[in-house]
Amino acid sequence: MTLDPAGRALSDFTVELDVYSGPYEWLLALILKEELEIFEVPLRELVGLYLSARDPGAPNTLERDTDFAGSAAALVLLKSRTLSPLAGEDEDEEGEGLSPQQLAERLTRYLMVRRGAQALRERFAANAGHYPSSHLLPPRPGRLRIDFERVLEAARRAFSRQAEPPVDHLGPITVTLQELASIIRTALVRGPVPYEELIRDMDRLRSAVTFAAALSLAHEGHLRLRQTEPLGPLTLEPLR
Amino acid sequence: MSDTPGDTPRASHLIEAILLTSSRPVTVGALSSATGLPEAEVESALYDLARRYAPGESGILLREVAGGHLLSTSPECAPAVERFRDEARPAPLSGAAHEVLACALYHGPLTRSAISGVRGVNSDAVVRNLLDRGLLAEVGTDRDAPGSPALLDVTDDFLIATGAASRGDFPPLETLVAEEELARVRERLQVEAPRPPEST
Amino acid sequence: MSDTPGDTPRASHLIEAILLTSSRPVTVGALSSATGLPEAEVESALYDLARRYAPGESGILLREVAGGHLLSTSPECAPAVERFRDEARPAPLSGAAHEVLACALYHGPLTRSAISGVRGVNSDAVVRNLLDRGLLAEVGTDRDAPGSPALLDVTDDFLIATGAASRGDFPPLETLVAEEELARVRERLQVEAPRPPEST
Repeated sequence: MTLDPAGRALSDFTVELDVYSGPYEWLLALILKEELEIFEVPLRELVGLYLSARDPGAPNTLERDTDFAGSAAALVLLKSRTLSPLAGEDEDEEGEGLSPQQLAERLTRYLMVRRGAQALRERFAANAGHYPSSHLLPPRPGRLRIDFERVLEAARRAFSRQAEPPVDHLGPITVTLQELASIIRTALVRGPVPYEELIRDMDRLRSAVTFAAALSLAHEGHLRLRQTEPLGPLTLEPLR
Repeated sequence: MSDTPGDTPRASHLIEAILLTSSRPVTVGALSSATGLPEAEVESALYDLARRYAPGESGILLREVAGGHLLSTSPECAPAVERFRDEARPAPLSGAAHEVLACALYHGPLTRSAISGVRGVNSDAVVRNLLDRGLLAEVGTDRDAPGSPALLDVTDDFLIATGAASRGDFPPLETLVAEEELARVRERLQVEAPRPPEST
Repeated sequence: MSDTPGDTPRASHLIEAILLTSSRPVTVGALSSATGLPEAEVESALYDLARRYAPGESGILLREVAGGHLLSTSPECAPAVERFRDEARPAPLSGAAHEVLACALYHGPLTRSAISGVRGVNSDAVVRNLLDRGLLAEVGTDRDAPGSPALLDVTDDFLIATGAASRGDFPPLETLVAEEELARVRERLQVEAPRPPEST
């Protein structure tokens, strides 16, 4: 397992697990494509691998941690979805009957896009801080047209956003890690807590963020994530 | 600047960059505080720049006006600049720009941070672009807020561009958005009551 | 002084002045039309200006982006400009946003559901944010798909923000992943080696 300190976010992180060995991002892609059963992936081991490969001094540590926590949270989200599929949710039908060739094609496509995204990240960063001239001449009166209806539409959107909690997708996060970290800490006062119990009454988004919060607390040394067997439940144990 | 000397931009470069992004004259004091350079160094850099942007040397002139320094187009280039102005197609406005304008239209005058607060994202860059384009303007300052930030409002150019005769041409916010949502917006703005769009 | 007094201004001066008044890239065609100069002369003047506004020479850079030419501040001067404006640099995009943009850049124009298909997760919220920031735009509709969904593509603002002269400025997708890596994917999935590429 290697981590290039100056390297791309997570693309150099490789994992060695019983069910899979290879780059982490492929593992992610395989699970997203439902080719690898999420229950077979020992999360504790995965987190352990990540933490032991982690170089806190690397320039992009925060980015890497965020990516890892984000993708790990997405895994938990998938797990909860597998446990309780929502009625009416149209699961990808073609996903069932994919041939290995089709799957390889899809994975290849996704991997390329992922690499393309990393290249874009670098380009955006390299081109940040170019500010244009402010010496603009106003267009001749009448040249600029602003659509009246679009202004009204923008008003509707801007002033309605507060009442629109997006929980049906992995969009903007409306709960904070801190908030859920404090819930975990409170729960741990009484001793070890099964992860499933912790998230029992939570929606998908909150349970995913709870996992990210648990990772963060584990990394800070406040708790330990224990999974005794590959298919077994995940337990959070207090350390301090 | 904590860079090695080779990496530190020259004083004249820093000032040149600042002057490109200001459509108003900038004082030596403001240049000094933005660059962290002593005023004497700023003065000397301005002297160098005045030669770089002198008549006959460049289509851009560095002028000293109203107690500050300003880049402007050279008068001899005015006909070409005017033709460009006539021919250029104004850049379309983004979704974010429409939202910022809607904020100012219905809740203006308001500060940059109030706009960002309502939209839930930092909107400084969008505001800057709209100020440059003359669709928003600074109309005063909020003396009650720390640092007395500028208050922004839509301009007559904005009204003309939308084809509206006045703010009153826009329907009241209540007809666009549910009351409970407006209450949340007001909470963020810490305003007691909505201002009718007519009152400019 | 390189001009005889009273004479017509030099081509590079005219172009410099025009570029000062634009916050968007200006095409050679537009410069030619505004200055009344043939395009070849405009190109040659731009070549001179590129040296005048080169990194290390000036705090202002002449960049060739999104099919045109644009003056902008040098990134090394950005901290001073940001202090002067008292504005924070816009927050960088998320990993998901970069993936969506890569989908549009390399596979666009394409629909929202095609983007979600490539990424394996719903991407609508990310798309909305990118539309708002002007980096993606709806450029048409897919008439063959049910409901004629909108087709999305990257914008000129995207090219400006990535410093690209055109879409062709990005490395081809095939070069981003090494063939041996792809071979390993197939191996893991127990797929036979691909047949020699068929004529497409």
